[in-house]
Amino acid sequence: MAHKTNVVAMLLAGGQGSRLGVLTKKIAKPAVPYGGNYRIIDFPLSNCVNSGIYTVGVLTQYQPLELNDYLGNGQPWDLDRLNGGVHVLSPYEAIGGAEWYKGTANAIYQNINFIEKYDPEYVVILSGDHIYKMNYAKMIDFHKENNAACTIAVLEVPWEEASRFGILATDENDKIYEFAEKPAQPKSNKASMGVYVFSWDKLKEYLTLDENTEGSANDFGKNIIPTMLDAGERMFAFPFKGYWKDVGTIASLWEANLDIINPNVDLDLSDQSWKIYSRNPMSPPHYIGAEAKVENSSISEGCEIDGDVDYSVIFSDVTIEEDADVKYSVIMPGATIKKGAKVYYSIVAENAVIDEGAQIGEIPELLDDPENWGIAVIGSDAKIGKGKSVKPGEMIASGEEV
Amino acid sequence: MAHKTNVVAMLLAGGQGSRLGVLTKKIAKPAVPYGGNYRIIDFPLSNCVNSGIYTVGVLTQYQPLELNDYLGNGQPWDLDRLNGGVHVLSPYEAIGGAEWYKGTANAIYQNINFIEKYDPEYVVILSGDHIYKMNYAKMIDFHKENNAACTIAVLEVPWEEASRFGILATDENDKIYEFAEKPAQPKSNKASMGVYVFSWDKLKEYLTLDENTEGSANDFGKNIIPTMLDAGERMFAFPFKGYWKDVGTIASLWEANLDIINPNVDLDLSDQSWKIYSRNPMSPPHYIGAEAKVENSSISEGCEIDGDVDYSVIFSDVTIEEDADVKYSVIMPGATIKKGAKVYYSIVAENAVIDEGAQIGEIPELLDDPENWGIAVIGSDAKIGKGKSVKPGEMIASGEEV
Amino acid sequence: MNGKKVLGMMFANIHEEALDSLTAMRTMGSVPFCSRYRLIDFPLSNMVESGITKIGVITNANFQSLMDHVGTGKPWDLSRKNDGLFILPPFNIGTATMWGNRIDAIYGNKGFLEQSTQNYVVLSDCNNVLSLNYQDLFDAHEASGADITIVGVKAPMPDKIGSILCFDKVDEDGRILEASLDKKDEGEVFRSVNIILMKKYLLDSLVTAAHSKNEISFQRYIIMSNLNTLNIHAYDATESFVGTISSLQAYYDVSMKLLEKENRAKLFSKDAPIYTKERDDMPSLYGPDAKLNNSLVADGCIINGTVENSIIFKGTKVEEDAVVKNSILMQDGYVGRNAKLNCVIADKDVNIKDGVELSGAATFPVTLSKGTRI
Amino acid sequence: MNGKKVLGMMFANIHEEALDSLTAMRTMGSVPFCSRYRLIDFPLSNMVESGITKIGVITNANFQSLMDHVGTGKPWDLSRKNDGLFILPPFNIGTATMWGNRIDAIYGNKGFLEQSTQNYVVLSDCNNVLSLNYQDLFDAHEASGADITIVGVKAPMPDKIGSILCFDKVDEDGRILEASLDKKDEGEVFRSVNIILMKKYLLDSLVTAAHSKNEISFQRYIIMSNLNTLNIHAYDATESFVGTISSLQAYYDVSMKLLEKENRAKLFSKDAPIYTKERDDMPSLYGPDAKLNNSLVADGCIINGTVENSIIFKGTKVEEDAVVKNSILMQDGYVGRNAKLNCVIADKDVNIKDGVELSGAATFPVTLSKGTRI
Repeated sequence: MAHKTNVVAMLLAGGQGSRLGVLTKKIAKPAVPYGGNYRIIDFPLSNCVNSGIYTVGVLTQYQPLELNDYLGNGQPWDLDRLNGGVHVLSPYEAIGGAEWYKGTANAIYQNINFIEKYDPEYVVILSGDHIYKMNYAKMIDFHKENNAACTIAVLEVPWEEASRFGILATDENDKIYEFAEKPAQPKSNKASMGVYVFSWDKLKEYLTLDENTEGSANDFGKNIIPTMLDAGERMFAFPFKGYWKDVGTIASLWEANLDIINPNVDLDLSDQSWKIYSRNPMSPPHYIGAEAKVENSSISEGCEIDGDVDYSVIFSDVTIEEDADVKYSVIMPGATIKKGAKVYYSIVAENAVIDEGAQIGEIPELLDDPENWGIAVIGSDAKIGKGKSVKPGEMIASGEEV
Repeated sequence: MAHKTNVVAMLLAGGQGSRLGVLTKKIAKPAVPYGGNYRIIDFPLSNCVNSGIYTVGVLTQYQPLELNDYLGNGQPWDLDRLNGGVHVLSPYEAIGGAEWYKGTANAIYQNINFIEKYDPEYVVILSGDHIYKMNYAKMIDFHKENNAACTIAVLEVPWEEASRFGILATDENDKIYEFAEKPAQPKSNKASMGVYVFSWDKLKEYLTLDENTEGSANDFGKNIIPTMLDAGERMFAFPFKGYWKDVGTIASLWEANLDIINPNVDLDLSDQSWKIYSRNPMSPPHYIGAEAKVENSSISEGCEIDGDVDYSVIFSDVTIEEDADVKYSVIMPGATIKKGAKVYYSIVAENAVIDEGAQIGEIPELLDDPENWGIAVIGSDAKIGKGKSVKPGEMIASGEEV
Repeated sequence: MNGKKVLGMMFANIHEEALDSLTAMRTMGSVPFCSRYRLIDFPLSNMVESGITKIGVITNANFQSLMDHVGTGKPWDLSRKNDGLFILPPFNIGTATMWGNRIDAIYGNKGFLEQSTQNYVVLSDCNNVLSLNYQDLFDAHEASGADITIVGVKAPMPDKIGSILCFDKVDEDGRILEASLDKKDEGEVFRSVNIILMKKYLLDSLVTAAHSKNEISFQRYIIMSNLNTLNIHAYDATESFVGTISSLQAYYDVSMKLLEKENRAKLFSKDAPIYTKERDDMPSLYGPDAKLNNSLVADGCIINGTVENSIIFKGTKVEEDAVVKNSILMQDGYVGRNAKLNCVIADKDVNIKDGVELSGAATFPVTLSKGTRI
Repeated sequence: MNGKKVLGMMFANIHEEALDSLTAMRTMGSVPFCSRYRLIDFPLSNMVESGITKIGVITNANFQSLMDHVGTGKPWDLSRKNDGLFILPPFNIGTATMWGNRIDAIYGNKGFLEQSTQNYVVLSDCNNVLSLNYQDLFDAHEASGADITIVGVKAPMPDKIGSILCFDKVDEDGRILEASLDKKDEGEVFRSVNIILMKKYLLDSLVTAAHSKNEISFQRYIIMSNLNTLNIHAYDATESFVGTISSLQAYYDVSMKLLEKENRAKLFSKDAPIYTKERDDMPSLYGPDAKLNNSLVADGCIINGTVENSIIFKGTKVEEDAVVKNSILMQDGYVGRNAKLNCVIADKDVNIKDGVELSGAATFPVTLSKGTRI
């Protein structure tokens, strides 16, 4: 048994993700569609399974319904397990009352019983808003070899951007001696990716300590990591190379989507040895009509494309009618772009309808005032009427009719 | 699709079940062990599956961990489904804040989105603290035939006990014209079993109305049913015959357990056409030693019995050592009764240890003052020391050492 | 439908001799179809969507590809503790590696029938691509009071395949009064698609009787000879898309019909999804020089060349300046630069090298068997 | 163990001729054992508990009972999208319904080996009841630097079965220097239980070479003839409970050994549960006149009579005044009033009528085949 379940992964699906605006009004951030066939959570989940971690707790207290529905019994990720598998963990009531999750550390603290059930040696803490492929098993091996209490995955970022990240200063053995959250004068360019491996006994000790510390924000980055460092625990930085992107903002989500069709980006979704699993919509193949023009784009199953698509990511079951023009855009599952509509530099969320001749967003070069440019966002189930237009950077709420 | 999921069952796993004292201190009531191989929730869940209902929501906000763990991916009940299956539904946070379940009706109200996802015609409301075998499909057929808005399963109880129940007065067509909660002067002996079938559109209407009614207790029995009756909705009583037992108190739980070994009770657990499913402990066969004496009892797998067992229900993985004597008792999974210990008229919860020569409870005939008699209860993981005794009716808390 | 009522029995092997190399290493049921499916997916998904919970798949010795595809039954939610999916190879009759005929096969699986709790059985072949609501079929069967209901379509006779039953005279209630086998008729006939519903005990007694007399034709001895004694009804499924895969040419023609929107709309309804085993491919990527039109493409493809009037399966790669027209390329194929294909059916894993040109005709497509390298 | 490293291959049929009627309709792997198990449950559960995620089960034509038992693999959590349980009947070699021998069987499944991503293979028979931690075996294999590691036990030679490999000389590191087949020895020997671990490519090359030379004995040509050229180690599993089911008598004797507490403690450890297909039986009920001692009983029984020194399977009913001694009653048996059984092995569904008396000896148990009514 020990060998099967000695690692538990806890995925912080987080709060409302308000920087994603209308896209997370009705769904938790990890359930946001990404990359044509996926949702954000498919990446950490597939990483877990491909790394041989079959027990995953997903912590959320915000709109868990769609996430629960999406994860279901875990079968698409091969996580429909008799022991372990994937579990959405919402706060619950115990004798003495109930509490919502106060911070990332408190969310794990409240689920100590869940973790203990599997009697793990190691716990991996992940977050639900990053796109990357990573073998956690190698990171755990690194953690073991260093006899570490905590190992943090780090990515080398350009020095000029380092002050936007949590920066880890390390010695020549990758041992961390300092952690600084968004330092003005970064001592290193090793940025924390928000991926932690803890020896469970240590983590439990510091979670309990933190819970009893008055005034703590109960947060990994602000409290747990600094406290452990101060206490002299062995903490190491695990160097990661490869594609990694935070999709916490509209701009970064848009950019990360277009990355899948960018041949210069190091994100290979066709790698059979590290598949990214997702729940399949069970749609027929996509159809590209006689008058359609599709270039530099990705198209998923179930689409009917009769218009023009260029530099765009078209999710499943999207309809793009004749003479419609979609450029540099992200069209999420089930959306409809009707005849002659134009969609430029936009994100159109699930099941939205852009009626005939409407225009969403604009090509920046064509703007009088390129300063005001931004990605236009149409919320799920929204409807943009015939000939209407939505300006660059504008957001239309879910279900709204314009 | 319509045909597969046109019924959703919602199981009210309820609150703390405080009348079960130490037995529900750490687990939700439906997860309390029952009948040797089962937990209470196995009965409504198996009834659902045997009735062809494969989508079940289990509503709880109290100690869901063990319940979640027990239900797992639903496989033991054949509820590991791609669509539907069994889901534990705890309260969650939406924009505008979160709320705990206020009452039984509010718990369903808060999960309207869950139900709507399956687009059901009918919703069955069940409670998690009754032992009975019932074909809900027949009740739904009855509901359809009557073109009812709501159908309530009823059991004829002895007239003298009728005032302890919710009593339904019906006409000759089983149409309900009055509902009275614990009436002093019952007009009928048809008691509500807490099993409801609703046409979903009607239920949704009244749940929404109730939610907007100031001062409502948001309870099915107190609010929804009376309001629907007052509004003149077609409501019918579905007559049930057979074994039905509320296990909401220590005495009734003890009695219901002993019912499985009582040949005069109409509860057949060997019926292959209506199996009661449960999560199996994966234990070897039970062993009955050379000096053991086992009569009028049930024994589950994984037990090692070397002592005497009479009129008792012995759950899985229980050890009863030489010269121990167990009579009229319920010994839950993993408990140990050591050499020479005596256990009479007791419930011994999971993994409790009764050390050598200790005595739990007493045979009522041997009491000086039979008035003070009651079932003794030993909480889970409690340890009763050598030669110690626990009086009839006494309760020892979980984990306590006496 | 209450899934506890009707048992599904699928014949995965029937007529596979008609498809030449496509069935050399696989059953009829596991022939790839329409970019991402296998033929068995259609009846299997329709049955599951109609609430049928137990399905036996009768197959012969070459069932490995079928087992690989349907596996545990999970994609159809048929991996169950009770009921679910059962592969029924001829393993219990000495050295036989083939069921002799349909009557033999049912007779050989009497035990499976008996152990099932369902009262009705629906038999189905795998070589008719159609979308059928078995609940509606069941309701019609019950309403008509028929002993046996056979699904039929009004369509021309398929080529090549033998033993096609035609309903020559059907009364206004749907009862079949006269029927014939292998009618010579150029026009539209009302013919069976071999989906047959009846009570289990009736099937059992008819098959047992036929078997004891050494009869070999289900159509002739169980259906035609009982038209007077039993109430046998026809259920008209013409409004669905129906394609009978009776030859390689028919395979090609039926596939190409799905390039028409109205045919796809009939076969792939949102209410009755067609499930299949998933591979978790990425979305298909179209390069800067891709030119696609009137084509169906599954996930996992990389298209940099020209594709017209074609059906492209998962994981296919078409390089720059390659031209694929009027062709069917099954999964994981590769078409090199400047290669030109016209009217080709390429099985799995076919590799067309740079500059190779191959051209058949719409009435005679060139077929490349699995793994061919040219 | 990282399950991605080691592939399990189980021989479900080996030696089944030894068990007479118990294997008439089933494979060795599906022989019922110890009140609630089948023989395959032991190696299967041990492999799964050791983290092995892909297991192929090699079987012959009589694999239906095995398929019924292991089904989708769910009880062992082997119903997986990646890896999981694979039944490997001899379906791809023309009309063969039997694998000729172990070398043939492995050779015939080269494709399965190749498609697996694991680097190591562990081979296991099903006729040795033991509890083995395959992780410990793997660790020992790695630590010793052996090419091949064979699990052995120090125990007397089993009766009847041929081709038992004995390790006659083992050096202090565990390397086997001398070995022999079918030793004549009354005492304890160090003998193989046919659980063999090696790298996949090594197995592949050894089997391919042996097959090309038409060799038929795995023991002789793959193990014994390579003792000098390969580093072949013995792994001693004597501390586990080990029972080799080499004959009906051995089946009886090994079963009876489990009435001893220390043997059960070795075979059924809390850390390594033995999984099996569950039937969801009720707990067993003991009536007012039940008299049980020194017996093992599974769920679902109703015992109203006397049972001594016996092993009772699920769903067995023993009526008032019946006496069952020194016997093994498999699932769903019935023993009527006043019936007396002594030293009997009754297969599934055996019905002993009121008053019938049957008595064998501990050295010659009477065997009743499945469904017998007396």
